[in-house]
Amino acid sequence: MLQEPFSTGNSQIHRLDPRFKMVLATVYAFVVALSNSFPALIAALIFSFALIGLCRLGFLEVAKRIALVNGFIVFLWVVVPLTYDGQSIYYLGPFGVSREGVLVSARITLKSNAILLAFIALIASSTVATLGSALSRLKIPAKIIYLLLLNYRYIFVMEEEYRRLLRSASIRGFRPASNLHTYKTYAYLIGILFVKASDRAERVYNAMLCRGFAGKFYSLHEFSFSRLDLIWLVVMTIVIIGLEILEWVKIA
Amino acid sequence: MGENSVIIQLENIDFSYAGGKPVLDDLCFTLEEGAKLGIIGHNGSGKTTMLHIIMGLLKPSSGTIRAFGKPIETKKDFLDVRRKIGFLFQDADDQLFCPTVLEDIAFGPLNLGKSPTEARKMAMETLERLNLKGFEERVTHKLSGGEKKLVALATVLVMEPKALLLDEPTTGLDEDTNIRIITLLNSLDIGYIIVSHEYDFLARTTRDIYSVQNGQIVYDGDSSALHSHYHRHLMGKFRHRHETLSSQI
Amino acid sequence: MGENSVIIQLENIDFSYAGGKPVLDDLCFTLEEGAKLGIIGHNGSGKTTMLHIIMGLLKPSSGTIRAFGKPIETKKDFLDVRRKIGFLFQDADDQLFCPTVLEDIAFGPLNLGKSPTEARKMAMETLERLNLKGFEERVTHKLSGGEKKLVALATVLVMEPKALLLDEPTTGLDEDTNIRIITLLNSLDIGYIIVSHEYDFLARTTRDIYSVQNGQIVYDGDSSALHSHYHRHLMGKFRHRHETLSSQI
Amino acid sequence: MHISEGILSGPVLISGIALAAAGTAIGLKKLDYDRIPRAAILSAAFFVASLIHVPIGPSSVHLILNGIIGLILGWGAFPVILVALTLQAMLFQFGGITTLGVNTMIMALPAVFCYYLFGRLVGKRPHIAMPAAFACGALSVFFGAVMVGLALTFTEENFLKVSYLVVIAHLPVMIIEGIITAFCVAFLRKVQPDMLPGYSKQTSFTPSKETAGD
Ligand SMILES: Nc1ncnc2c1ncn2[C@@H]1O[C@H](COP(=O)(O)OP(=O)(O)OP(=O)(O)O)[C@@H](O)[C@H]1O
Ligand SMILES: Nc1ncnc2c1ncn2[C@@H]1O[C@H](COP(=O)(O)OP(=O)(O)OP(=O)(O)O)[C@@H](O)[C@H]1O
Ligand SMILES: [Mg+2]
Ligand SMILES: [Mg+2]
Repeated sequence: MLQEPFSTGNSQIHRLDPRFKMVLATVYAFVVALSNSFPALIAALIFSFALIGLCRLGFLEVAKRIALVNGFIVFLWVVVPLTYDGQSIYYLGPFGVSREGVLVSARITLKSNAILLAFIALIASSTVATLGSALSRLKIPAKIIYLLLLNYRYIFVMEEEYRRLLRSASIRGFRPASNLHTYKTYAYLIGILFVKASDRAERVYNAMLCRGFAGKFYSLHEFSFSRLDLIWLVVMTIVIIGLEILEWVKIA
Repeated sequence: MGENSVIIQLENIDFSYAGGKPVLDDLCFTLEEGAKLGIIGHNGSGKTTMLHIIMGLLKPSSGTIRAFGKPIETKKDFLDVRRKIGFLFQDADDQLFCPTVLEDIAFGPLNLGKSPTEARKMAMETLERLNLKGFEERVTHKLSGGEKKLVALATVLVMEPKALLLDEPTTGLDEDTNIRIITLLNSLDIGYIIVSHEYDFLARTTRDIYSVQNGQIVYDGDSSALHSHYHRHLMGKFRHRHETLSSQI
Repeated sequence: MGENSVIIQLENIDFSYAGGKPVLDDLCFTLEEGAKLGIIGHNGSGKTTMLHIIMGLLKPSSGTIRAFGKPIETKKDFLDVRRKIGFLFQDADDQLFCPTVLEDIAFGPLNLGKSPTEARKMAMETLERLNLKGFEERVTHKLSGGEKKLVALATVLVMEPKALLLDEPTTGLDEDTNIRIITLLNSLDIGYIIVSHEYDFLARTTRDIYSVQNGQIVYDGDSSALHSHYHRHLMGKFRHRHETLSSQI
Repeated sequence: MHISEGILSGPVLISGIALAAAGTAIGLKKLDYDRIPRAAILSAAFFVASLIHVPIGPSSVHLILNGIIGLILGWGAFPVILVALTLQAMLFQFGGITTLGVNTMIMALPAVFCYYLFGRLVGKRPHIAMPAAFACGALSVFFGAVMVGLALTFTEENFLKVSYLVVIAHLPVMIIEGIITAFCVAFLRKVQPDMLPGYSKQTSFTPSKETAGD
């Protein structure tokens, strides 16, 4: 079952205005993504860890997410140092391990994890429902927001439906293997899922009509910008300026 | 409004789904203000279809629909009907499409042009009325089946409808939720039509029972004469006549 | 196999859903070969849960399951049980996912390693047996509720199970389909367990009736003494005692 | 099929955002308000289906399905994929914020492209439709992998070899996606042909009475 394990909590960060958190996370992610100097990246990673610490999230759950996302990073470490042009610092048989390749991989690892941790702290600490209504206050088109919220709502229904179908297959002796029968079965399961989704969409739309829906979405939510938000605005501004200084010091 | 003023009147309605045989055939039906009616009928007899036609979700191939005294023809007329008549769907999952309970209940009032503050207030009042206080921030998809049904009912009642249409409101619900719904329906001062397969439920919530047969709706009797329960008796020990509603049983 | 050989035996089964209170509590139950049992019980009493435990879809927190004489523990054991015991879901829509009826019925035999020709032959035979000839190229998704139920039954019977578990096989079905299912079940020579809320249906298809109460299963009596129907009577006109099974009704 | 945060360069990220925004704008324009629930609920089905792992040899891959979503939604694939990726980021932290544009392009552009290439063909007779559906599923993954490669190479020329590896690694997935898309199209042709493009013009393949009327 899908869960949002980080969204429950009552830390400072959990209490920030979700609109503000979203803007912060985005700006911070871009700043880190566009930085290249090691001092800046290391500082960013430390700051991201601090954010996670402030959120007081379950260590295991965070570790699991980090491990999952670092799969591609491992692939890069295997491939990039061997294929990157540059000065070889070590030889693995005929292949040279390039210094530049190692540096690029290291940079990517730092950036990737710093952004991921900040994302967990700032975004995953709110539910999708909250984020959706916050987005609507950030001038994101209403159609996108309703796509997001309705999608989110029916993921759970669809997942339940899929699990029941899969159960029916397994009761009739279905065991997945690498063969055509398996692929065909999955294709049918996906097909019926789409057909059921389409049928349900019609019913949901009818339900919306019955409640006076006339082609316009309204939002109920009101958010308020508190003093805590203000403090964090100052903190984050200082951090971002700090990161930029570290980034430019290298060039100077 | 006058005594016994007519809320909905279907006159000579014909309907068939594309490529299918007729589902409704010259159906006539009247719902008066405050009337509490039950409708039973076999699977596929056209009960849901009839409710959808009243709400303007399906278009009859012939016949007229009158609501509150005037014929309903244009899209605008139906928008108007939908604001005054609440419709409870068979599957509550289809009806609850917002992330949280409060947003779901406020969706209707917002569409009626209420301000967010007003809509929120109306939603809270409705929750209180249905004994659902404390539910406002609950996530809809995490509610139990019975809770979903009650919240769906709240999304309908918040619009202050003049009448309700309920399509199988109790299938799959347990006894407790059943009793809550019965109590609630009995406390309403508006009329309603309930489609259900459960005689027992109809007997406890409605006064007159109709059935849909061969595309038409026919009066079946006063619900007070009906009751049902499982009972056992050895043949011949207790004398009672088994007067059933249809000849098949 | 010997006379009265045991097909399924549940011993001291405990079960609760994550974070919920116990659903099954020290439940013991035996299904013998050829036995035809009915199970009744309130909504949420744990009937579906019990069937899912037998099929290995849920894992009890303690207790042992024995099938065909030996304890069932590993995944492989359950795969074996699933081949020998047919399970009909409460909702036929959950059970059917192939485009056409024929493919849906042939799905099980194909999983058992039959060749496509053989599987098709078995499917055709099963269709014939259930009086569903001519359905093979129908689109499953577009069948009526009753037809879907019969096809779901066909997908189970084609696997030639040694026993059947049927979870509310008749809810939402009309009288005609009901009678078809009753006739069919009576013609089977394998044993089965039927979970149903309908006494009448159980009385016509099973011999012994059990009920699930407080997480346990108890013998309720011989089904021949039971019958149920909707009936009407004016109070006091016909004398009959209303002996109900539980005090709540 | 997505690129994590921290890998791509500024110009690539920005181009991705600009192009994805343009595609999404076109998609939204073609999606009237009364089609939003349909797109959203199909998108939920797409989200759930793309979590399915299918076995391949000793390992397993999860499905991408952008080919089939392109066939069903056309340009609507852009907003639907954008939203699905946003949700994946929010729920599992796959992908991310800065890469949202690029990742949307990686999946949605091939989807729309394949919709134009094969949309008409999947409604034709089986011996045309089935190979077309296979090609649609396989090529939408192939083009996606090529887009990943392009994004990497534009970031850093030295990533060229990595890009080749990415494309090669996707070859088995392509075949599986092709097979699954073909069967899925076969399913929809029988069960709900009006979900596929070009259906209204081409009804010859459904002789059954249920669908002949409309
Ligand atoms: N969307 C549809 N397209 C084609 N036929 C339909 C559609 N919906 C319903 N039908 C058919 O129309 C008839 C009436 O259906 P309807 O849903 O109104 O029955 P109902 O009385 O509500 O049944 P139930 O008690 O099972 O809910 C049935 O024969 C059904 O198969
Ligand atoms: N997936 C689940 N997660 C948590 N609790 C569940 C789940 N499924 C069922 N339950 C709970 O377990 C109890 C037993 O449910 P079960 O479905 O076995 O009852 P049942 O006897 O089959 O009822 P019904 O007659 O309504 O089908 C109920 O209280 C139900 O709310
Ligand atoms: Mg109905
Ligand atoms: Mg049950």
